Amino acid sequence: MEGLIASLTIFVLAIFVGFEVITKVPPTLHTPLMSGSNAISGITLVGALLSAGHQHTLLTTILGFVAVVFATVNVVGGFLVTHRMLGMFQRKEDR
Amino acid sequence: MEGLIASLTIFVLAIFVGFEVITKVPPTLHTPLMSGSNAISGITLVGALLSAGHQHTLLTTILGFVAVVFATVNVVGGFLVTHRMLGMFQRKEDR
Amino acid sequence: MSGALINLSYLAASALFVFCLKGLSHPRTAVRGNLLGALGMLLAVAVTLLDRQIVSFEVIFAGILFGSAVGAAFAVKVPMTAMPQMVALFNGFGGGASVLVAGASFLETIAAGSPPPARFLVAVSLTALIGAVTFFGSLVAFGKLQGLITENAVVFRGQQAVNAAIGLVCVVLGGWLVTTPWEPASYLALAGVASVLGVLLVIPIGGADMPVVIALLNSYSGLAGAATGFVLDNNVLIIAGSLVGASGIILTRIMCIAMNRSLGNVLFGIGGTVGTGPVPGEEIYEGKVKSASPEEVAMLFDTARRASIVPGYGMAVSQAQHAVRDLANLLESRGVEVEFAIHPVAGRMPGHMNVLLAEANIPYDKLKEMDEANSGFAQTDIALVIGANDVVNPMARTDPDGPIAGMPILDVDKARTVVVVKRSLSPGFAGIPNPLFAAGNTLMLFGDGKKMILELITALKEF
Amino acid sequence: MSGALINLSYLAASALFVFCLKGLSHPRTAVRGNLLGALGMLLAVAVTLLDRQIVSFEVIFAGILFGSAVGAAFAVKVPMTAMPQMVALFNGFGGGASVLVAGASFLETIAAGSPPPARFLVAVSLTALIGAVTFFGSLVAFGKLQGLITENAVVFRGQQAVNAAIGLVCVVLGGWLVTTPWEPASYLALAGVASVLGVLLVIPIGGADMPVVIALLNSYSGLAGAATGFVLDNNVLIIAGSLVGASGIILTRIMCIAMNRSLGNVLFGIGGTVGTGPVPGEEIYEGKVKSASPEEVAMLFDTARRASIVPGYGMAVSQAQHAVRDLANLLESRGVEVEFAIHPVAGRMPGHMNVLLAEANIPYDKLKEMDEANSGFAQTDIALVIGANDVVNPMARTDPDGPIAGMPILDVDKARTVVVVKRSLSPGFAGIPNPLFAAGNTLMLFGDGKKMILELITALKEF
Ligand SMILES: NC(=O)c1ccc[n+]([C@@H]2O[C@H](COP(=O)([O-])OP(=O)(O)OC[C@H]3O[C@@H](n4cnc5c(N)ncnc54)[C@H](OP(=O)(O)O)[C@@H]3O)[C@@H](O)[C@H]2O)c1
Ligand SMILES: NC(=O)c1ccc[n+]([C@@H]2O[C@H](COP(=O)([O-])OP(=O)(O)OC[C@H]3O[C@@H](n4cnc5c(N)ncnc54)[C@H](OP(=O)(O)O)[C@@H]3O)[C@@H](O)[C@H]2O)c1
Repeated sequence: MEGLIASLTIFVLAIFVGFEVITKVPPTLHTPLMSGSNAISGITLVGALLSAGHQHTLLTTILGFVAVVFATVNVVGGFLVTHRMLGMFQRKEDR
Repeated sequence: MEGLIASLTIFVLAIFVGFEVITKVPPTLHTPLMSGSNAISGITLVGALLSAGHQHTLLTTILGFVAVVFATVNVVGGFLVTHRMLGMFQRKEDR
Repeated sequence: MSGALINLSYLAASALFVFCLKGLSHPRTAVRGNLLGALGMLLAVAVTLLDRQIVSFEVIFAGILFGSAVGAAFAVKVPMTAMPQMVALFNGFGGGASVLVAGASFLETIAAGSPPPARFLVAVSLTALIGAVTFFGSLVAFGKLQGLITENAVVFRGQQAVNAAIGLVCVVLGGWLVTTPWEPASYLALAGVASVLGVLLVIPIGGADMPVVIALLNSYSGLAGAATGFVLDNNVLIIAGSLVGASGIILTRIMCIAMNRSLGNVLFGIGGTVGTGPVPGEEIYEGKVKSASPEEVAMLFDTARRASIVPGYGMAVSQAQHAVRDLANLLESRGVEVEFAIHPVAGRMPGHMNVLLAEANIPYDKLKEMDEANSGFAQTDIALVIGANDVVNPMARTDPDGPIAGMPILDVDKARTVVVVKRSLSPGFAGIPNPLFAAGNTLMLFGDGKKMILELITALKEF
Repeated sequence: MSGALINLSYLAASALFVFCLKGLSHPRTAVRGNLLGALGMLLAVAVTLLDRQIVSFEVIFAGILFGSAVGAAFAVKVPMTAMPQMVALFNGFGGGASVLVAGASFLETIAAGSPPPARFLVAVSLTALIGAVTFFGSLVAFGKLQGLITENAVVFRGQQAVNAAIGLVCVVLGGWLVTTPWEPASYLALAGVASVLGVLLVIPIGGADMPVVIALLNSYSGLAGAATGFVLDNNVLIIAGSLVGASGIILTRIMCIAMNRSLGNVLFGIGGTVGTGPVPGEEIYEGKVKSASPEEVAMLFDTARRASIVPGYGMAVSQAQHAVRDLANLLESRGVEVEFAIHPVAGRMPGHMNVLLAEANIPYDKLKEMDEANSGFAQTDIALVIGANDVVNPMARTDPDGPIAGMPILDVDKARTVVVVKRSLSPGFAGIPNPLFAAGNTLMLFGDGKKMILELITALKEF
């Protein structure tokens, strides 16, 4: 139970942080924000690893494998695409 | 150990929230902010209660008592004084 | 102790994610922010891998390699104009991952025999539900935006009722899973039904509303991640999940406000009926539409002192951003003051136009947001509308019960002359005619956006 | 389960604290915010009390009653002008409480016999250290501001060295406490030495720098609270503590920036030497100072179209805010445009002037911040400086190595005429003469702030 409460507390605080930080993002960067935060959501990869790790049955291994693939696509793809987009804004900076 | 990490996580997140929220406070309200946040720091009262609670020895009881008094002064005084200050700004609102 | 070390790294990763989002608050710091985010992810993953010296290490590794390859391929290939569906796709993968994760750990726990705690089961069913809805919802959204399935809203009578019913079934199945944890079928059933729900929830929504849906699904996948975190009792999952959840919800609100529609309305209201083919606008256009040639428009520009360019979804479709950049530079070299007026929901996702114009190297101080732009139109000689329609549709002000009623628009009609570049008189996403095209000071330049801009440039050069 | 309920209430309380601070981001929401904070505190305390049906319940209750009485009495009595020392005092109590808490729980644990975990001991010693420093530091700050002990900096040679040594001793004692937990003396020793440190750290700092010190100590007490939270493994303590810690640090930075001094410099640099009696300004003032009577000043105002009032610490000392309000209203009734120019560090704590003027019911849109005010002085006929000195001292611009060198100031000297109300030519907190008083366009109106303003009003009414 204790553990759950701690998790809950962390959840609430994280929500606060999220709202405060994200409301500061200007419209110009909303698309990168969308893909970027999306990439972050790929954190489920860690979950995937943790559970693929134990591998009791073949089934769970397969599930784990597919999960890892999916999550990695999300992460790598997300951050790369965001980087591409931001790169464009960046070039603007320099000129 | 686990517990400590959780506490640490909560600490870090709370610091983030604090910075984000407080940087939004306008200069006009810095004095109330000071006294208000000070009142919040009186939360040690809870700590005081928790430890005064068990009372093994007379000494700890006394310590606990004094702690409670101190903390309560901080809390009640802080919030009241802040309220007084803010009340003034409020009146401004209405006119 | 190693355990503590790992958790510390998770904490560091979480902090990095926060800094990532903080970085996105300004173009100057954005790139660094994004890198920090990636770093955090790398840290979290690496630590997790180190944490588990395990048989299936190869499996995991194979998975990561394969996934990275696919992800990178997508990311490098996708044209800027296809961002919305790209995000949708990635988002779907995220959701999918969490369903599988929850499933795997559920199967394991029951395989281990020990009766799992209720909290675990609740979180598992939540993850299954949200994850599956996200996965299939996102795929449908992707399909619609990519044109694999009809952009149009697929609506049938009693749709809401059906969805409600299915939702109920999901709840029941969830209850079953929690109460009879030794029954793997329960999980499969739940995930399956949730998938159906995901599809049904999104098909009734018109293609142009997809961005809202995506943002929403994005926040779902975040929440799914957080739920997974509760399952595995893992803080970095909880934190990252909540951050994503928050951002998704905020973006959704922003879009809805910019379109002046309630979220409910987007999800199962008018949102369903828009885009279902153009409403005949004969009586409005009837003989009032003046069409012009690139040469005539070029002549206009020759005398103009101040021009403002209003891009819309059409610019994205026709990939006209580079041509537009050249036009702008040419005009400025002729001493015409040029600025870009960006409507918050121009295009198909928030900041869509900004990204395209940034791609074309247009300095972002030239991009004016709606309010600033509107205050300038009165002093503008030519408002050049490129593939925008709804965001410049005066009906938003005049017709109180149209689909875009009350949506704040760019008042291009205040400019001395309005030039609209589009291929036909067919409506935009809202599916309504646009009186602007018939206005006295409007000239239509019919044709593909990019083609027309290029012809305009050549025409200008000819003087 | 009850345990969970309690923790949930703690979570709710934490959320309420966050909303409290969010509320403070605008005067309109501030009062509600503060109430939410109080509510959160009430919740946390009530829950804790319910949690423990215990013998010493009466003791606790007595403590709370007594404490509330004292706190309320202070809060209602204190004049707005005494805010800084009030905050200092309360802050001290907070710190004191946490020392005692940590002490009590330390004694209990060792009384219980079970060897406490290292983490507990570390946190305990941290709490003892920070708490004691906060307690005595704040008391000294209070004493200085209240005038119970000399406002001046008490400096002796090798001070830093001594402090450093004592700090070292604290660390050693902390180590002792952690390594030999069965020894109560260790705690007493640590707390004792820390107290000495607290005193020594603050006495070398000049009275006018106290606000910085208070803000800093405030953040310490927050951190002490957080540390207590680590000791008792209590989240609401950790969260509230960190919030306070953050706010204190931010306020400190703001003040230092506004005074253009580094924190280090405030804590043990020039900070020590300022306020140590006036530097003779003869050569500057020599025969150049023009003194005026209220009547003459009244005449000036009669022809003025735009006046700006610059309040400073002196207004607080002389409680002149209500008189100033009346003056402003009178002038406006005569068609003079009046505004107030507020320097960020005017007075003795951030926002000090704002609070006083708010107390006098001056609408806050009349209060201009420095930059806005400075852009206006050139068009100002009369700048009326009331008990301000350093914040209008041109030396900040001219003399590159004076104590306030580079501190951004209010450029009142740009106004057509400057009227300075103060009792003498004695310097302000920075202890340096002010060329402004000898400037060609400056008139001195010598006397107590309130008295002079009232005479000015009567003089004005006489025409
Ligand atoms: N940005 C967001 O986040 C977001 C989210 C959800 C919904 N929406 C909605 O999307 C709409 C965006 O408004 P908008 O004005 O940007 O776009 P729009 O109203 O959808 O109109 C786009 C116009 O571009 C024209 N077009 C299409 N392809 C073209 C091409 N190759 N060359 C030239 N013109 C072309 C089309 O007319 P022709 O077919 O005649 O060429 C169409 O009328 C708004 O209604 C908004 O509510 C936006
Ligand atoms: N606000 C903050 O947060 C903060 C924090 C730390 C330090 N400080 C420092 O405090 C200073 C504030 O500047 P300031 O100009 O407001 O105040 P100041 O420079 O301290 O000058 C106050 C002036 O008020 C006059 N005065 C005192 N009592 C008076 C009375 N009863 N009637 C009329 N005049 C009276 C004094 O001159 P007479 O004795 O001749 O009357 C004194 O010169 C700055 O140097 C700032 O750095 C402020």
